[in-house]
Amino acid sequence: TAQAGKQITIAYVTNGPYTFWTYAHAGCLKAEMEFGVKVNFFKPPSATLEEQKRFIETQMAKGVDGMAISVIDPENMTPFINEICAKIPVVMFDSDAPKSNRKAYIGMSNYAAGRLAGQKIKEQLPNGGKLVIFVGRLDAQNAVERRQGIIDELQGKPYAAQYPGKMTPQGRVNAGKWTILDTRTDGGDESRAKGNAEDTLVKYPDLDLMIGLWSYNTPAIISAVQDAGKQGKIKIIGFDEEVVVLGGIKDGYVAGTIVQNPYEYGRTSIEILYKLIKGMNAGIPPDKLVDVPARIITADKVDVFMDTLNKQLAVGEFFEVK
Amino acid sequence: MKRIAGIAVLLVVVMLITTLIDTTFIKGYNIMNIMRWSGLFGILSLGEAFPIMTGGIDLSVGSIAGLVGALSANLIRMREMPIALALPICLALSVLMGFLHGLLVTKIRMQPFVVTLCGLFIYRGMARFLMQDVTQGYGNAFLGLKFLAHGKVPLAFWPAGHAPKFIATWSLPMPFIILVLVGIILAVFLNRMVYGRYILALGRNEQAARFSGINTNRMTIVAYMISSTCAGLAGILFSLDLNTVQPSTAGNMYELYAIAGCVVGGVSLKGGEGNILGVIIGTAIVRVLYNAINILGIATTLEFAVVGLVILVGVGADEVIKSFTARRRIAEVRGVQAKGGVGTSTAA
Amino acid sequence: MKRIAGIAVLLVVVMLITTLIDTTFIKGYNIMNIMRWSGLFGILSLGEAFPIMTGGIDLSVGSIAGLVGALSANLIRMREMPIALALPICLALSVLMGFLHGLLVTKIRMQPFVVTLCGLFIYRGMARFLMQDVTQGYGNAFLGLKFLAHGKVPLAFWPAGHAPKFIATWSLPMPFIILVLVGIILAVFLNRMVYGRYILALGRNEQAARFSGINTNRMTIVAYMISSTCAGLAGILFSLDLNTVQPSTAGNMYELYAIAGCVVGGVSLKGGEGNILGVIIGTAIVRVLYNAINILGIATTLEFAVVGLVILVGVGADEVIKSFTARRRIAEVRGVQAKGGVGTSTAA
Amino acid sequence: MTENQAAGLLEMRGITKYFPGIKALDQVDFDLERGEIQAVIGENGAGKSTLMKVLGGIHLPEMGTIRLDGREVVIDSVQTANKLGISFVHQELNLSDNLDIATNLFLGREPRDGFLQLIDRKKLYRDTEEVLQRIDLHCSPRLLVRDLTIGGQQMIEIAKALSIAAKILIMDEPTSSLSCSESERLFRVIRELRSQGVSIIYISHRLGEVKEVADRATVLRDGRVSGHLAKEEISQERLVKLMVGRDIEKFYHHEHEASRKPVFEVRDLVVPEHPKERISFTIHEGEIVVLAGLVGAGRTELAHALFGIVKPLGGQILLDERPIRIGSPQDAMRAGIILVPEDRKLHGLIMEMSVEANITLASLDRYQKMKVIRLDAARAVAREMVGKLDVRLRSIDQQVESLSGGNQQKVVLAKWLCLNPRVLLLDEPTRGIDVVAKEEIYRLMERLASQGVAILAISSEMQEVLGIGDRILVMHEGRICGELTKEQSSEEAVVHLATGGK
Ligand SMILES: Nc1ncnc2c1ncn2[C@@H]1O[C@H](COP(=O)(O)OP(=O)(O)OP(=O)(O)O)[C@@H](O)[C@H]1O
Ligand SMILES: Nc1ncnc2c1ncn2[C@@H]1O[C@H](COP(=O)(O)OP(=O)(O)OP(=O)(O)O)[C@@H](O)[C@H]1O
Ligand SMILES: [Mg+2]
Ligand SMILES: [Mg+2]
Repeated sequence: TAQAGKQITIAYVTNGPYTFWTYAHAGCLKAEMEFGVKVNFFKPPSATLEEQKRFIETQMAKGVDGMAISVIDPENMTPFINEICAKIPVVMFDSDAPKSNRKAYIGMSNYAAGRLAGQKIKEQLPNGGKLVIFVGRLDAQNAVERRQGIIDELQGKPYAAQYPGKMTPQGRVNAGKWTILDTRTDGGDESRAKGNAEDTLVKYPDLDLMIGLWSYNTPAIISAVQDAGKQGKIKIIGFDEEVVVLGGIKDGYVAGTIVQNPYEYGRTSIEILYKLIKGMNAGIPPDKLVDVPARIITADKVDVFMDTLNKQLAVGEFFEVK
Repeated sequence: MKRIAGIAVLLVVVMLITTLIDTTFIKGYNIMNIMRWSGLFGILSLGEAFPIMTGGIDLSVGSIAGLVGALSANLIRMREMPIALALPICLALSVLMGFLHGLLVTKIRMQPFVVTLCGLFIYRGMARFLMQDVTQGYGNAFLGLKFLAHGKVPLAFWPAGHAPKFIATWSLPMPFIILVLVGIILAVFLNRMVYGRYILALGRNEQAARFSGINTNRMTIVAYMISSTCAGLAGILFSLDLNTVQPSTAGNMYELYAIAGCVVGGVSLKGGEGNILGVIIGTAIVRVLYNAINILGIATTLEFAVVGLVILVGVGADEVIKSFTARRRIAEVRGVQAKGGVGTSTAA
Repeated sequence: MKRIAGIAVLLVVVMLITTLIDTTFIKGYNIMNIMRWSGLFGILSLGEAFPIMTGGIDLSVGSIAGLVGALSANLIRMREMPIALALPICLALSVLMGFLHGLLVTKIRMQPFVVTLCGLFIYRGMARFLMQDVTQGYGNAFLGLKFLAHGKVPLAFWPAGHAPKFIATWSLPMPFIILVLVGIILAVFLNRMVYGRYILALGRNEQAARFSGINTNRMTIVAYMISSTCAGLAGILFSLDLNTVQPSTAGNMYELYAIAGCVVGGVSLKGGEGNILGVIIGTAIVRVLYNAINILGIATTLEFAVVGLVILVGVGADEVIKSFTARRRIAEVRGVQAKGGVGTSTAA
Repeated sequence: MTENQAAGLLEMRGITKYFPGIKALDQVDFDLERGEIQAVIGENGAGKSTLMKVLGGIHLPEMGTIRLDGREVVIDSVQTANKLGISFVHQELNLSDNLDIATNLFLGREPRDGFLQLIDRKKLYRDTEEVLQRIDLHCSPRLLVRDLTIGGQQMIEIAKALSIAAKILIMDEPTSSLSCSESERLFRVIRELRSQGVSIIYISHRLGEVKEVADRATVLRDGRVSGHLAKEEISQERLVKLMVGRDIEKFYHHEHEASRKPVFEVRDLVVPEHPKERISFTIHEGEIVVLAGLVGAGRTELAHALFGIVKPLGGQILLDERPIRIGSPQDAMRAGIILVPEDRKLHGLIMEMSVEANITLASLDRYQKMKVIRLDAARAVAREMVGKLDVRLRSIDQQVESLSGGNQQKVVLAKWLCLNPRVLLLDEPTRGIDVVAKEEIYRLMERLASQGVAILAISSEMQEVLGIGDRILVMHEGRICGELTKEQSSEEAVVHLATGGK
């Protein structure tokens, strides 16, 4: 707890150097102004746990008053997180560690976002069809959850808000009318992402739908589909708010993209932490889950959405979305 | 020449095997994709070959490609700079980076590995800082510029839809054409002009080259400039092709691919040895491998292992064959002697 | 020795500046963290130093650390293998990998860069394939084992909460102690036993060493085995400390950090030069830098740039100083010669 | 040739060795007795080094047997050779120059003690000092080898071989970088060794030395033994006849008139290694000046300064009476000043490149049009130079590495002599070259001189010093301490000046 007069400092620890977090950063800046706190914002340069851990340790050394974490490996990191929870209030956002002593989780699980994507697939391919999933790495928690959400939705498993913890092995997955032919990973390399998309188009000429789980995957898919002259013939669904994807939605060859609300992840996390530190009522529900729902952006919503994004970014000195 | 024949055989074998298992491999569209990727990565490898030939190395090419690619998109789209200004600026920046590497290597006598390793870190940091970690791209516009990365050449000369069928399926992607042009220029530079010999000589023995009146410092700097310029050019093409450049990851590990292309293509990491065609074929092998892995549906988890193994076996076999041919030549001499041929062999 | 003094000064300067700006830097907890990280990365760097001293390089250490770390967690937690069996298996695997590298380098005469580059790819692929891309860890259990990575030593001898205050804030983390032990062993090996001289001799002039009757092949193989064993050991410690091993990323780029530690620590990439203490200090500098960047709140986007720049300046300054002292040494040598000794000069 | 020897120490029979494309040794028989110094003589490329490398376990012969003490042995590695008591001073230097003298001397056989077999450093340095004493070297065993000149390094190599208690000591041109006083020291030690029963194989192109030390000589020609000579039979004429198969008439004739027009003048030059000394001298048109001195006298250093390799600290250089600035080898070459360096491995050749590429490397600018090489012209020049200097090779595309030491040296000369210089600086130009080829090279130098070129030749070989120059400059510890005209010159006079006598 902070003494009166001293400025409250909060560490905000994301899980990688992605554009996505720029919006969260903007949200943090907004909260900084709103509550007069200071936010130490961190993006692990190569998205590794080692970097995340290193930063958390230094922040502890500096003596921050609260911390928000998007945890890279929830299960195994729980002991480490509990060490911190013992000293200061901790909330999770984007990626939760449910078994830890964190005060709250802000966000919607990636699993739920995956289910949302699954629904969109069903809607796009009502008579069934073949699809391929593209992602950077399958040992990243958000990738596992999103993919599992899609599979469970297509296989018609009962709805759950949280990742049940069992990953369907890679390779071909049958789900009734729908078949996931493969899950191709690229290790975070955009050129491999595009290569994978291209090669998939060659390998499966009768493919119906491609879905990219990480932000750069969908632009890569779009680029490959355009090169092959298959716009419109192959349906595309994406995640996150990449400019090219939003453009594709506008132009009609991308069915939709599932977006979370990173800006709110930032703002709300700081707000809750601020209130916890000040001993105020933070309004955390009993199940500790603060819902910031994921949405699917389709052609009808895309303009409004882009507008909102730009307003959010106006808080910091970030680039505009064009 | 034997060296090139060797890896050409390797390339053909990999392609043949893949085709036999799955004929979609030789579809025009697929081959064209491979050629485009070979073009993009080939330009990187060609540049990389020059510092290696001087006995150095350039670990920064991936970061340079990332930085310059991100910057070009940023200048053109975000800052709305005219293309005719933005591209020269980006290329000039690339040249400058190589120049700095060369200066540090020659004047301060720092080891190339260290200089370019620091470059790898610094340019990555610059890219991230300048772009604030925000993904860069050209959006849906700039189709003319994107022709550099997406264009298919014979096709471009026909009105839309009127190209003959065989051209439609087999036309040449622009990056490949750019690779061939860069390759020809560098091949003339390396094989026909005095500079090539200077670079090869100093790569083997810098002192001896200096004693021969070669301005070894200048040649070394030139080699690093070639490398960084090619990296910058490739970076721009990559950014046009992919249309998304994540400052934190774009070009990550590309230096390893560039070096792998060189190594498979017969550029010796000890310096003083290398040829352009080999590097192009070497790059193509790596690209074909990646493509084949996808076409054959091999698990992506195994991807790296397959690529590493093929390179290892390819280069290793070459090494073994080399010592074999040396032995064969001895055997030949013995054969001649046995037949009572030439008595002595030292005479000029 | 002068060399070590130089980088020790660099280390102290960086620490001093950081402390002056923000005193949290010298808090016991922070220093202990730095020591733990220095321990983990230092073990990698120490191993890496040996192939470099033979004039080679080992690019595979990061992948080995990733593979072995993932494997140890997998065997112990998932497959419930007894620790006393799993750890020896993991270490044996590490030793074997180095042995293979050494064999390829010496018997097939492949270039170390190529062999270990392929290793980098292959082991990464193996890790991903064997773990099926599933993140590995030890969960909440295995606290005894985790002591190797988390333990703080003088503290461990007191009943919980009863340690004197100064020990509670300054105790030594286990990885650092392990580093010191490994360092002592390797220092004896390098400086006091004949093998170190053999490695340094062959690193500079392999033929000369061979003509002196040294089994250069065996010594080279040993160097690669030291490197891979240290990498495996570090991998296990990393996995215990982080408690999370992502097969596709764990250990990525660590080879660069290992090499950077060596280079800053005065190991020449040309081979034949290096010392243990320097490598440890070199690693510590890199770790302190990373810590300082966070403590000082420098934008993480700039992190890489800062680290790259400091290494560049540090090594560059050293190079400049070296050429100064070289001139001084000539003067000293001249003194000897004046007494009517053998001809002396400095290599240009 | 294959007399049945009684219990000789070493018998090599029918040794045949092939290299890719060449038969380097053809049925060579070689015998060595206990306690003898046997010379092995032959033209460049005759196979001397190869034969020794077979004995030293570096090359495995395709055919032939080796018997040591009557027992047949297979020498398949350097270690085996060492175990059999064979030690080897190679034609090329083989030291790890990053380590100190003591470590190099005892590399592979360090004194160790204790449970961990740690190096006994005290003993190491004490033993080293003893060894250095033995050949009159007075320097710290802790000096790094890279701080020694080539001559110094060669002395260390020799010291190393001498310190091994060997049965057979092979010395492949040990004196090629040594001046006469160092050579004398060496001879003293090997005579001493002989009296202790060590057998020594001695390879040299300095036939005077051979006559002085050898008990017997074996002559090789084109990979075959062409004859043996007993001590009394050894004479320059007979050796040469066996080497080349014909008589050679005359050596060291030198008769031409130098003009008095100064071409190259050095005034008060200060080189970094000897900052207190000032060097001045003049070379006239068509004059050959020899620069003599002991190992480490500073001659190479001076040549490097004149060629722009090292920056002088002060002084002036005049060409055709106009001052010029030489900041780099390019400057020097532009002015027409050329240096043929001493160290062929380090400064002279790119070992892995072809003979053609090496010969044309320094003159490439002449065979280019818009920087594009005219290959035919380059190759023609390379062929011409190979013919002129009688380089023994298979083709000009052969790697220099696979030439014999002497032929490599000829390539070094060919590389620079095709440049038509105004001033020619030669640093030990005939190092490792056989007598016959030397003669050719002297002729070439004379021809150049008569065309008006000013030549400065650094040499350590007394016969050469006395034979080829119009004038002799003698250096000692970085200073030119004397000048001798042709008439004044004598061995005694040179040695007197070189050792610092006034
Ligand atoms: N490694 C090698 N590869 C190919 N050919 C070689 C090799 N070493 C020597 N030779 C050839 O073998 C022949 C004999 O060479 P060797 O070195 O034994 O001559 P040498 O008598 O020592 O001459 P020199 O007096 O010039 O040293 C030469 O024709 C040389 O070109
Ligand atoms: N191993 C070597 N590496 C580099 N340079 C060397 C080496 N040996 C000698 N030199 C050069 O030789 C110069 C010193 O030689 P110096 O002029 O003192 O001797 P010298 O009279 O030529 O005697 P020597 O016959 O021993 O060469 C140095 O400046 C150096 O450039
Ligand atoms: Mg020889
Ligand atoms: Mg000399």
